[in-house]
Amino acid sequence: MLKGSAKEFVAKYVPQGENGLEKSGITKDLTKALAELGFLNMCLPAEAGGAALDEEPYLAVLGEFSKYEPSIAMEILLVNSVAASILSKFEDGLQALAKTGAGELGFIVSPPSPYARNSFHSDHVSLDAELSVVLGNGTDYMIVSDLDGRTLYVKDEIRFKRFPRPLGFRALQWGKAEAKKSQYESVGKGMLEEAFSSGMSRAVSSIALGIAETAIDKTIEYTKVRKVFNTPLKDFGPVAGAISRMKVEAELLRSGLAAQSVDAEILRHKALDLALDASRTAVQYHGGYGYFEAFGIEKLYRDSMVMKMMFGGVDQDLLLYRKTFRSDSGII
Amino acid sequence: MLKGSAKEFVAKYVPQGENGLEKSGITKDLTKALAELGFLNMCLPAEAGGAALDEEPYLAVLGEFSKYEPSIAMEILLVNSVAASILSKFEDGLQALAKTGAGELGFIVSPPSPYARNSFHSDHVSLDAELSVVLGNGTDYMIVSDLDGRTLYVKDEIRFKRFPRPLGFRALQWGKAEAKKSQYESVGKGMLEEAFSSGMSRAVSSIALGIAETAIDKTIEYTKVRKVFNTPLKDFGPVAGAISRMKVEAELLRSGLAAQSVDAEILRHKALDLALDASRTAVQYHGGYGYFEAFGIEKLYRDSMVMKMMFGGVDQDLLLYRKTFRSDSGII
Amino acid sequence: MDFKFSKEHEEFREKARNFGKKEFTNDRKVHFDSEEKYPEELRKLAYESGLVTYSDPWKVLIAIEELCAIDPGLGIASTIPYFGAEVLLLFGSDLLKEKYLGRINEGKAIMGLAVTEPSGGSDVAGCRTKAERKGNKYVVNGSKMFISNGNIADFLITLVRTSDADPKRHHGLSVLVIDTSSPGFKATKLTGKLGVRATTTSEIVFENVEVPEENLVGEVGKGFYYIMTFFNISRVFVAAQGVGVAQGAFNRALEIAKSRGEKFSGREDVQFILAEMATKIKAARTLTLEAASYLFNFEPNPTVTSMAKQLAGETAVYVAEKALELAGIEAVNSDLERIFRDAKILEIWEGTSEIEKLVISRNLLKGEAF
Amino acid sequence: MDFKFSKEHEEFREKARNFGKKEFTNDRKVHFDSEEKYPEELRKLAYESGLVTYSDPWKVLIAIEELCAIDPGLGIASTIPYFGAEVLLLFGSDLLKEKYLGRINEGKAIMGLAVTEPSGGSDVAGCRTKAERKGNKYVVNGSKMFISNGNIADFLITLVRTSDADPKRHHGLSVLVIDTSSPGFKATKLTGKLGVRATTTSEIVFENVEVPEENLVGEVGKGFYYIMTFFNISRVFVAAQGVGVAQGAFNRALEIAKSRGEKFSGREDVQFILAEMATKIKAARTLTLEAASYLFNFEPNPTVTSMAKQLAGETAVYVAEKALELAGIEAVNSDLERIFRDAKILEIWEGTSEIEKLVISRNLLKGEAF
Repeated sequence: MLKGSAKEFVAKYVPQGENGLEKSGITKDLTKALAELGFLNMCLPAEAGGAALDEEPYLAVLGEFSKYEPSIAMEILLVNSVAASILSKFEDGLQALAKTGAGELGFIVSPPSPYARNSFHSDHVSLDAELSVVLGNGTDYMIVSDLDGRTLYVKDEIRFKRFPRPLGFRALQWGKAEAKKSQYESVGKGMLEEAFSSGMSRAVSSIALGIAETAIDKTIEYTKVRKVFNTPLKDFGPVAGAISRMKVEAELLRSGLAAQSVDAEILRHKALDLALDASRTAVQYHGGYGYFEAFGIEKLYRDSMVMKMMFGGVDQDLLLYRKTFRSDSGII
Repeated sequence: MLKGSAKEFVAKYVPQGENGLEKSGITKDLTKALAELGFLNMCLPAEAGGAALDEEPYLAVLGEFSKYEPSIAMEILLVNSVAASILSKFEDGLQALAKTGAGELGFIVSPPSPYARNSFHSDHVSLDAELSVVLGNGTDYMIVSDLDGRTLYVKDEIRFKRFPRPLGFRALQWGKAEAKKSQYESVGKGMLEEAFSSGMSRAVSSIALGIAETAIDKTIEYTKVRKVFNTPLKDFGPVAGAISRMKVEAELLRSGLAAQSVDAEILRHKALDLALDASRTAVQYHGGYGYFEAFGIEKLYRDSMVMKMMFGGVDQDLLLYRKTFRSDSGII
Repeated sequence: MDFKFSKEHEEFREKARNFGKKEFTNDRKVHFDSEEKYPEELRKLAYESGLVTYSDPWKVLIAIEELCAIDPGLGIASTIPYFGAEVLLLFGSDLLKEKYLGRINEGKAIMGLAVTEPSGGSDVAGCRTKAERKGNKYVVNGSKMFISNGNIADFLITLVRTSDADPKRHHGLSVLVIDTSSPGFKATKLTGKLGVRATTTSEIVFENVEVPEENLVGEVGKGFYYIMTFFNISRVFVAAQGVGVAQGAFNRALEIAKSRGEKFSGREDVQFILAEMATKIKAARTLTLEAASYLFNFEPNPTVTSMAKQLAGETAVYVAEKALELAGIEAVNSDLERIFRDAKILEIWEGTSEIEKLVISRNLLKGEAF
Repeated sequence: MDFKFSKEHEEFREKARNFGKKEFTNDRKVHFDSEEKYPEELRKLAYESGLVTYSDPWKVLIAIEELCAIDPGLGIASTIPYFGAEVLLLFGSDLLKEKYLGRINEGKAIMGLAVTEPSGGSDVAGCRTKAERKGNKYVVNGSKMFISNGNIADFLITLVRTSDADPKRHHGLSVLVIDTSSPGFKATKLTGKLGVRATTTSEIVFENVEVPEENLVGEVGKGFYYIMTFFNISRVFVAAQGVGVAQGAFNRALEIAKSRGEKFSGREDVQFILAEMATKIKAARTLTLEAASYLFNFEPNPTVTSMAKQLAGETAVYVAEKALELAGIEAVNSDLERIFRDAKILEIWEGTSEIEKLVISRNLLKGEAF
């Protein structure tokens, strides 16, 4: 069970000041602390030592962390939604999953994309692979989808070259990775794609919405006090209008997330768009200040863009189209 | 109580074919029939012979009628939300309201606007007035807001000059009106403004959403069968995408309308925007056919634009801003 | 780089504007819109005033823009009698030019272009109207849809299928000039349009219509190319329609804002809407002029042309909607509501916005500059 | 009407592009961005290559556009050393021109413009930095914020308040040229910018900085007018930055689409995104060139200039976002992600988009043509 709130955790473990965690990154200790408080095994199955919680508290935790530090929300997501959905499928994986939930193992995942510049050579025993983009919280093992769509669990011999300044979620580990004669297991086809598209739509929505709400709330507070032409920014109609419309959208999405009746795919698309709009607008209305890390605003814009790139691209769109027309569409 | 559904009513009373009701208009008989089935007094107070129903069935009726014939939904709205909220405030009005709910009296209302080119001259006894735009279902009496914001109930001597082809809701009576030495009562300040802005936000949302859903559904059906370049329109990504995104929005708004937690003002703004977007897109994807009355599509675009003009203008925006910032904003 | 019109053209613009202000009276605007009738007398007046002359395409463009700003329906109706003329000018034989364009240039005839079919929409290559060669004639059977001027034109530049043999659909198409007085020709006026109701639109049926072989435009089998070439010309003029419509809506919105005084026009949200309208219009206009400049110097740039057409159409619709939003319900029976109804056609005819985007992107992917 | 560059300018464009391709190596792009450092060597190289020359403003504009398309940070950094020069050119005494512009023209000095204040943002007239006349000197106290080149410039064109008397806030302002070597001048480099990290941005404090009276630009009390005049010039060049950034993002998106083959680039949704990007860029570019054409012919049109600046900034941001969306997560560590971070500043500096819209609408309400 959870032994604390996101707010408390962040206050205790996350360095304060200019985009604190972006500089230090998510350390082993921080991951350990997250695990001890129960955030890393919330949704893991009992066989892997998990709490097997419902979706509701999970979404709440993701949403709350994303308000303070989206990178931690993303780490929680990777463990509880990605690792859990893949590794829980077979016995050998359960052990690694349990250790991941306990903060003892870290892993990287290669976000599935038909256009990734990845290469694979494997036989029944071992795997050689090069992955152009991976992210995660450690390099003890790796989850990746090969060119045939098989989801692979790569157990050892992983080399990782870290990107010094990726666009967003900088507290996580981003980089290129290589497997060299690595032991691996093939877990199933299309599982990773499924996890990254519809599988974690509501969880992704919760993170995106958290970022959006933070951007909106900070902008509301700032425009109340910041004056131009001797007038608070909020008293300029277009400023008030743009913020109001976004707040409206956030409230609707919040209500939609609570209602089980609204389609998850739908929520994800709209939440991703809103996060990008709200964070871009936040930078704009914070003016020069918004452009500097110290204000903690520009980071929201970068993180939102990464969310959109990872979960809201043109390929994910096709799934949405299919739902609308109850058949394939959008493809000739 | 209601003695039938919108669908049944439309099938029985509304002329079929090219925008049926637009040509014939809402006749006395049709109003009478609406009243007999209980649609015109749903929300009237019992003192005026009304059914005093809850909001839920009222919204459902408005939504359903707006799918078949928005002008009827608007008539129901004018009686149950406008006339009811004004006339029920005083004894003399209750009688007229009862007759309106029974389909025996028709009235016109002048949508309140600070920029209306209206003129008023009154003493305690009688009123001379010129109104540049009024709409309604008869000219037995008139409800109007004067330049001081007083809501006036004008009882007789009303001259009405009908616009032959107003932009939308053509089955209703639109025109200019004059009062000449008319008897009147002043009912209260700002009541009509209140009715047209937040007072009937959810009801307006329901109509707008009904129009939007009709536009979306008709477009989905059309793009499934219409082929260009030997391919159904729905298989073109941008077509599928635009429709899917609007359907998404409609579902969210539908869920928001059901949830009491979502602010009504918010819903109205978004529903009005969606109706306009969806109906414009519907015309576009129906191509040349959408441009002709016979297809029943262009009408949705006109009606949506009128909804936006009447309920979603820049002045109504200010109310939304105020909610966001919990104080006046958007005004210097 | 020179972004200014010559003095001659500026004077012509003034002339066109004055013509529109004088002749497009409120009565005429309302009458031809509500009656859905073609304003034949305005066509003649515009011709006699020298407003529509193919001696200088810049003048045509200017006239279209100015007249559409005053009333889109009447503006288009007055400038559309020559619709399709460029096909003859570029590809027609001397005989055809003399036989048909002469009467057009004298203002004595109306012409039109018959390409779209009921099943076809934007899909020009899907043309099913058949022309079979029989002796020294073509025998035409089939139907066309949404044909401007269809029921008032003296002749129509018509796309027909002359061969089914080629597996590539856009091969096997040819262009014929068809007299509307030919036996077997039937035009049915379509009524109930959302807007531009002063223009006329028809469904056309060809039933064994005989067309003399000399009415073939250019070569057999090149029809698709001729029509596409024409669209790359006409789209510049349609873009000018869009710019004019948008400007007309803007002018009225600006007037309304001013007339409501500082309390309204001083609001920043109102000002932003005005600024956004004007910026879009300016961008669409400048782009349209650039496309025109290439075209009129015989170096057409289809990518820029499609960009101009798409942007101008979008702008017309956007500005018309925003103008009504600013105006509020007071405009429910006004010039602005008519302009709003007129605007939408600009995203549909002469290539829908979707078709323009495909043209643009396919050129981009081919590496063409823009 | 002529929308084509001269041969000389086309050749110059080629030269600028080649310079950027050669000198803006990947290492340099990454280094100056990640280290947040000013590329002094590139400034010199650009100067020595004749890329930045005020003898022909068209060339400056072309250089900005081309270099920003290759790397916005390096592109702006290489072309910004002259920032503010027009104030001296237009309003400075011969003495000031000689004393300061000479060194600039020889590539030996860097200058900047100090207008924005910590509390002021877009509100130029809210200037609080005070200059008190004492004998034949001004004594300056106050602070400036977000000043480009602030910590590397040899001197700054500085807006100061010389009088509090007038109730109209924009009166009582003047412009001084202030040497950064003056005692009491302190510039603190601000770090941690989202983008354009190869440019440098500072907070500046003036503590009893003494400025000789001859360093007054033009007349006392006309500072607001001078700065506004300057913005109407500089915004054209900032618009060119936006066009360049957008084009750079588009070029990369197009390459990515092509490299993924027909399965990706053949998708209509992908094609629409490309078409929409390109159309926006084309419109912004043409509008920018129009604004430039008026300006360079000494007939500036502030309305069109503000439209160009606003549209170009919006386009840069839009295209950068859409390019990343097309590219997907593969671009998390790439040229495109850097361009995305760089783009946002174009909606903020030299007048936010909001300020541009107000300028536009106020001109429109005054009845100015566009």
